[in-house]
Amino acid sequence: MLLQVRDLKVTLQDQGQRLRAVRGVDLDLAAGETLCVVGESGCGKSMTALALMQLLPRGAELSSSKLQFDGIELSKLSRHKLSALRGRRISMIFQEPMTALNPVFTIGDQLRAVYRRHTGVSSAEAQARAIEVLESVGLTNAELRMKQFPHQLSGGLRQRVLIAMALMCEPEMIICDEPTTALDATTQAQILRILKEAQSARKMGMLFITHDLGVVARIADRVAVMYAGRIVEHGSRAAVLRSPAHPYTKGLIASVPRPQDGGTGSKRLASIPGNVPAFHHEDPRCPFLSRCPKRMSICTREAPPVRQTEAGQQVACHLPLDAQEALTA
Amino acid sequence: MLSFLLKRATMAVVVMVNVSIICFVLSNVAYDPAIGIAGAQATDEDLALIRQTYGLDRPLLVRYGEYIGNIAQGDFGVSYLTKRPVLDMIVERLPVTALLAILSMALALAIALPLGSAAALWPDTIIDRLAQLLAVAGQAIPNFWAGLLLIVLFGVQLRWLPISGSESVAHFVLPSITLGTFAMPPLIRLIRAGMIEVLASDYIRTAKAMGIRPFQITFKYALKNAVLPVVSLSAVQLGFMLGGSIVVESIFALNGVGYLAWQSMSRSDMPVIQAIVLLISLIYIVLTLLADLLNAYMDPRLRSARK
Amino acid sequence: MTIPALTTPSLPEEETLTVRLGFWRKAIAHRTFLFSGAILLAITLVAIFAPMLAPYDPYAQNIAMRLKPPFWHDANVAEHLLGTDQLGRDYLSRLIYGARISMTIAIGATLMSAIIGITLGLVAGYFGGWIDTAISTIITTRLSMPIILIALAVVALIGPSLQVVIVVLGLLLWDQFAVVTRVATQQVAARDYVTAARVLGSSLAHILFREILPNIRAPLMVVATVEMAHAVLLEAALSFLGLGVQAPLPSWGLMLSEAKTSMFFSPWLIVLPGACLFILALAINLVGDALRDLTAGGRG
Amino acid sequence: MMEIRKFSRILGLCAALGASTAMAVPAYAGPEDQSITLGMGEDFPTLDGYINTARDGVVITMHIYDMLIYRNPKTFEYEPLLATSWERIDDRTIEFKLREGVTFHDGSPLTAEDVAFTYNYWADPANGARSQGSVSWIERAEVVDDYTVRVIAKGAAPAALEFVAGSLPIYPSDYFQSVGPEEFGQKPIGAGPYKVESFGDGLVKLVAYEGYYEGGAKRTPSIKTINWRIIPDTATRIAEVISGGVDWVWNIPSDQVEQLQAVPTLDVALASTLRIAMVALDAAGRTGADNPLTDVRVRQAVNHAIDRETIVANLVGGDGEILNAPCHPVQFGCDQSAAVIYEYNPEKAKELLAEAGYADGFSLKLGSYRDRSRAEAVQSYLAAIGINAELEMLQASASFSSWREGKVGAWYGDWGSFSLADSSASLGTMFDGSSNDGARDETVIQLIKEAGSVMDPEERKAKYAEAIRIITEKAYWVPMHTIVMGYAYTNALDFEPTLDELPRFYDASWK
Amino acid sequence: MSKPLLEARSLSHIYQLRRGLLGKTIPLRALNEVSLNIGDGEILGVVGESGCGKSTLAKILLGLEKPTEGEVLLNGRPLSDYPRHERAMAVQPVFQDPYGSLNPSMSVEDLIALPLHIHKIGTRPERRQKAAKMADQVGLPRRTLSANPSQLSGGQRQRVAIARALVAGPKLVICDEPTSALDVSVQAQILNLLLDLRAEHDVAMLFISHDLSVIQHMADRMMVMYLGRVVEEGGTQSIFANPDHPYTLVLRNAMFTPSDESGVPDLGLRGNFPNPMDIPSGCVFHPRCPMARPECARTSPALERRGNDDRRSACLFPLTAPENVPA
Repeated sequence: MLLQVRDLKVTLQDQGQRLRAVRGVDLDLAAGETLCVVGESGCGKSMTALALMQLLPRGAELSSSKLQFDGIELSKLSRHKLSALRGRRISMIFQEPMTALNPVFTIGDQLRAVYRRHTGVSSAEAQARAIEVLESVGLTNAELRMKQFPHQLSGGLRQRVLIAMALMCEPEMIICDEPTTALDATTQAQILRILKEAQSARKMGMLFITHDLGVVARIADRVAVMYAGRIVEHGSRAAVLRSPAHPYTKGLIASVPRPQDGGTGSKRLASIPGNVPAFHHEDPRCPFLSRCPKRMSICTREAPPVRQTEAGQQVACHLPLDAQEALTA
Repeated sequence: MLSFLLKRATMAVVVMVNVSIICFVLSNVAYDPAIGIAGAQATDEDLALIRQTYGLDRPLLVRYGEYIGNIAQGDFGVSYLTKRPVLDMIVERLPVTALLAILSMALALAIALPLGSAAALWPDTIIDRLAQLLAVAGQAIPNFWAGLLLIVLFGVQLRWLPISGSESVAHFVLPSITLGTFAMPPLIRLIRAGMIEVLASDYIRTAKAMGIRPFQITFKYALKNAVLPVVSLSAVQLGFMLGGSIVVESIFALNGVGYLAWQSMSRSDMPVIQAIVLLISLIYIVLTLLADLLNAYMDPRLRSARK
Repeated sequence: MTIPALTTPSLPEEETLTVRLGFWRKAIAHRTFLFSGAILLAITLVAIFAPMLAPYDPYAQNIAMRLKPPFWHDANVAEHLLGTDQLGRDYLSRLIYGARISMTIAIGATLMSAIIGITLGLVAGYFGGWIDTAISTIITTRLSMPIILIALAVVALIGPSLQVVIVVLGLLLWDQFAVVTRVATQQVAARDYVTAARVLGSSLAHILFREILPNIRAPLMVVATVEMAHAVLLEAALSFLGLGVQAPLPSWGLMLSEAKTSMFFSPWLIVLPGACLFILALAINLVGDALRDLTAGGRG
Repeated sequence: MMEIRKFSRILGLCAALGASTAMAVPAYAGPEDQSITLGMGEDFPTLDGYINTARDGVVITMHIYDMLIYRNPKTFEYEPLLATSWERIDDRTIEFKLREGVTFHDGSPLTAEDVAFTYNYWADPANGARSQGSVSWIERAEVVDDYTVRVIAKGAAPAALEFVAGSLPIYPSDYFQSVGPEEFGQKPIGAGPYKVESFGDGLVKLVAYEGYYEGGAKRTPSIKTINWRIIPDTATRIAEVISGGVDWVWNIPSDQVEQLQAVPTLDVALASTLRIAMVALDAAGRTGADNPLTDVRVRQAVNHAIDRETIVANLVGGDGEILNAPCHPVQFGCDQSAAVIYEYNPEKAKELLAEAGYADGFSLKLGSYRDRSRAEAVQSYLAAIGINAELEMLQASASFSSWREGKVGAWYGDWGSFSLADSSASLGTMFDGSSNDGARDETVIQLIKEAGSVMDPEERKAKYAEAIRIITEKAYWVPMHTIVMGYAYTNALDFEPTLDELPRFYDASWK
Repeated sequence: MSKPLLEARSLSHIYQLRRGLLGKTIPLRALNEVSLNIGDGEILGVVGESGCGKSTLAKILLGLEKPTEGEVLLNGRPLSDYPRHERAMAVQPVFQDPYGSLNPSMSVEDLIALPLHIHKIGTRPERRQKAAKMADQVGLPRRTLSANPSQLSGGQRQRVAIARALVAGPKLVICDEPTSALDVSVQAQILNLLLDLRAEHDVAMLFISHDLSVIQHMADRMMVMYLGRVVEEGGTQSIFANPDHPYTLVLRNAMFTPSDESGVPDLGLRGNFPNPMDIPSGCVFHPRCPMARPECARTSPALERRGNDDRRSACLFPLTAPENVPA
């Protein structure tokens, strides 16, 4: 198992109050496998990713019973060892390509610097390596691109450069925090192809954070649905998408506009009323309690048990498993 | 890049014309130059004679045209008092003021750069508190009061430093400390805010995610971005200090342009005053232009995409 | 295990409203704001009630009682707490009346420069194009001319007095207002709610004063405090150079200038007025900094 | 890595700044190399003795140039200097026998031709001698032989010798004509004990002239170099003398002199001088034909309003004394008893004002320079009777010209009479109808003209007494007090202040 | 179809960008002969990627900018000769960014009543009452009326924006990416709301979005835009069933929905997004078009009916043409 995370908790300073962004998350990722963590804004998915890389903002507290990458306990690593690991064995790319590259240095400078930091080779060798990786992510005339500055490239091109930067040292795992959210649909498709090809070529583990269920359907091997700091359901893609068990997952899938086979019939989407709560205190109960149409009195008293469904996914909900039926629109 | 230069150059010319108009009005309309030229024992006939010979009765526009013509050839007129060409008087004293401004600026930067950056690197620590306090206090200290206190303390009681005159560098220590406290606060504030903003930026987070060493992140990746705005602010501050030198030079009896301005002020020696104002405005414009050039050079976004 | 109260109400329809602390509720909790605000308030009160507070008439001379030291010196005089100046006038009374002069100038000059600067900034920021270029040229012209030099030249010509100093500073300190307003107006004018107002066909006045101005109040408050402190120090500098407020008015800057010759043996004569200037300017600057925090860098 | 280099460059700069403080020994040596540094107040546009007639100008002229005769500061008797002897041929002519072997600083010999050229050149008003009074009496000067020269006055010139001794330095004719007046003022050549090594940037460097002749009234100087530093700001000058930056300062306000006494390294002196202080009033109406001061009752009210005893006792100090006549008692013809005396009586002052129609007072501009405390004291006495005086404190020359240009209604100034012990230099120059004269009273002007052109001393005294009576009766002035000159200098210096307010550094020496 | 509510006739718009020496200007053609018409109560969808000119179109239809060529007719009369307030009453906007579309210094009630206040419709109490009614219709709880926008969630703010747009009873609402900045679950609420309001107030909508699935869900008819041109236009369902223009096909393939788990498709798009400054010759899409043929580079196809029903497309070789449909 490439990555094992048990009971990950992240608490942020929010105007003097302690906001609990991540409230006990377990994750597993095997080499060559793509795990998608899906959830709406404010559910703590990005915080989870940043916690793995220990890049939390100032004032944030991290705690976990296990945070192991290839057997190494990440939370115990020294600053120096951690920075040696980042970019070499675990890489990360972010959502906003427009601001993710240093505006006053050329693409070449920034790529070479990452490679030389981890391998210590000469800049000529680093240059060759950079061009090789840039071409592998679909960048034509890589030589010219190396001399250019970030502001001279489009959003799609910059994201390709960032992917190249992440792949410079052939990492074993790559964390992608909504890399295509800010891009157009067509560019998104191209970027996702590059990522999948790169992953299969290198047997890389990929932790892919997104809010778009459509993307999950296309690239995920396994899916974890996150809500208000907790994973409410996780399992294989087919299981979670085709036979969602948790009411939130059902509601989420139902609210995505999708091609209606019929005419302009009942176009109403099933929507989940209310909005996402913020948790400032420990609360082991089901996070979806305040908005769940299927709420029972037990939900308001006890933490939901984690159970496995026939389709094979784990779900944290008090609802009896056999009472599943598709949530009608 | 060229069109940017052209645009700034036209702006500079227009500004200089405005300044010259204001100076002309100041020295010819709000004040009767005839009295200035005639001096003490002028009788009314003398004044009329002078207005005649100097053509002061011609329409304003003609006189302004002539005034600009003279300035173009470097003739800034003659001082009412010493009857010497104003330009020579100013040029004689420029080195003193220039040295004072540069030393004060160096002092301000020498404190603001390290302190500002440190305050950003270790927020909410003692250094951060100190930096903010220094910025706020520095802005609140009346610099002429500071000058007097420095004279009493270092000049008279401790006798470490000479009090007035401009012979050796030592004579410039107290004045540049006084003028330096004038320029330092905005610099500290800007560097601290700039550094904080840069350190919280996405590209710094990318660098950390890629494992770049913290030292290189701070001094190479972050500093180069944070320093950009400091360049233009320093140019502006240097320009302001030329104005601020008036107070400091009169306290420390430094025979600079500022002190000359103050002396001419009390004697209403208008040609000198207007020449000094013109000169300081010109220096300010040139400095800001240079700062823009330096910025454009250092910041690739400006260098290529300059509209 | 007891289950802590839910942070969110139980009924789904109940939509939470994030509690918005009023500006003043947040301000009270801000330590520096309280501290510096109190000092500023105290100085303002002293300025307003100067006649009641001052033990003596600040202009009354008593040449026999010259240069008496303040209470902490051994040779002090009981009836003059802070001693007397070169002409035997009570120093405490003069300092108290000095507060009145400094506050009048600070508020007067800042008000004037605010009106000029904000109008220019609004017009330049909203209309852009050649109007913006023209106003920017005016701003640059003002910035290129050193304030002290121009103030001195104008005062030297018109003749120094309190009113002249206020008008001159008012006409010279508007540049920061214009620059900040212009940039803020440009940012706010690009926001959708201004576009929506324009689509509605609302009048220019409505857009400028109802859509834009209320939303750039925060940065302007910060600039106002900085310029107020600037005005206080500038008046003192002008008076120190003899071209500001004229004798026998007790402006702190003038008192400093008058005490210059006897500063070696009666140092309190320059320490006290200077300290008052410093405290007033510091208090105003600290209020400015606090405002900057409270309005989250002027966006709040 | 460019940033690191820039960083170190800045740090290097402030290290240099710090290091330079260590070698902060003042640039000027003191007793070791027989040099002295003076902290003087007035700025010199030129070193030409005929143009630079302000107080400091007269002092420096005495060091750079020599006159024909020398007035002894204690006895006020005339002693030989460039001229070994002189005699009055008739009412209008004086013949001087010159000393032989005297050379100018450039080595050229001083002959009768130089003396004649100098007198004839400056006698012509067109050449712009600053104080016309000192030269207007000269008709012409003739060379009798190489070492004899005759000076012919336009009329009887009783005070001629005063002017010859005090205000007429002798210039080298060839050098003066070759460089022209402006250039001469910047690089002067004289025959005095010191020659000018450099002049500019707020410093005049004088070096003792080795070829200075013996036997004249001026001793060969024991102090070899004078660093004449111009520091206009009084506070800075005081700071410099306390900190040892300069060795000698004067023009120190009296209350500071008392406190400077406490400084162990300094000697102080409050020496009385020929200088008289007054509040001149614009009786002639130069600031506006109908201004209140044109009314004699208003002027008398002003006289009654000011408490001169308190001001003298507290703000003048030393042996300063009250004056009732517009001249210094020591000066010939200055009869204080002829003056009408106004005692301090604010009530009477208010009555007079009401009588003149100014019951609720009026406002005027009060110009002043030397001592701010005294000026503010007068301001508040005037305020007490309803006169709102707007005080305009300026530098000496600026304040003096604003009185002459009629910009101020009242001027609390002072007048040193070029240290000449004759009323013609005080009464004569302040009421002669020139721009100094705020009254322009025809009878007074006539009286003064006559007193200045008659030889008989008794007759001159009578005329001056009559002038004093009219001036004080019409209250053209408020004669205030004599000025006491405050000196402060390092106690290692042997220096004696003189009544004529002309410090002689060639007489001073290091102990 | 009766006279269309809004008709735009071959709108073109050129921005003059100042560039190069002495401010020589280069024309940027943002819109190129775009025509459209919207009937009463009809929702016309406009879809296209960033830089395709859809926002410029919105600005012109809202009357914020005058088109360089072409004209906009409202109920047959040119927009330009409507008096300002009359035009304002007819056409209202809903913008994308919930945080930028509401004046933070106003209360929700004042915001909703703003159009009435600006045009002095009714007395103050009447306006408040109308605003309250409108707030109910958009599903805002009563106590939010006195709240300040900063206290509301993204979804609630868009409801306020919609209420403001409808309070004056406009005939047409131009929605520029109204739900792009919202989470999927909140987006669903807003889309449902818009559909309900369309039915209730019979108000027409121009619905602009880059998300094809939203357009498919909302629009009766739709237009696909590329580089300032309309490349395909017609009934939404028929275009979705079998698109004519290759770009529409690429867009549909790039639309990912949870029900389709067929992996990441190769769109076959060549090169990158063209530089709007130098427009490719012939059909503007030809350099990137997977089905491009030599003629495409030469002739630029007009937007016209090419084959079946009321669809128009701008492609020489429309996909539904007989020779293209495999047997």
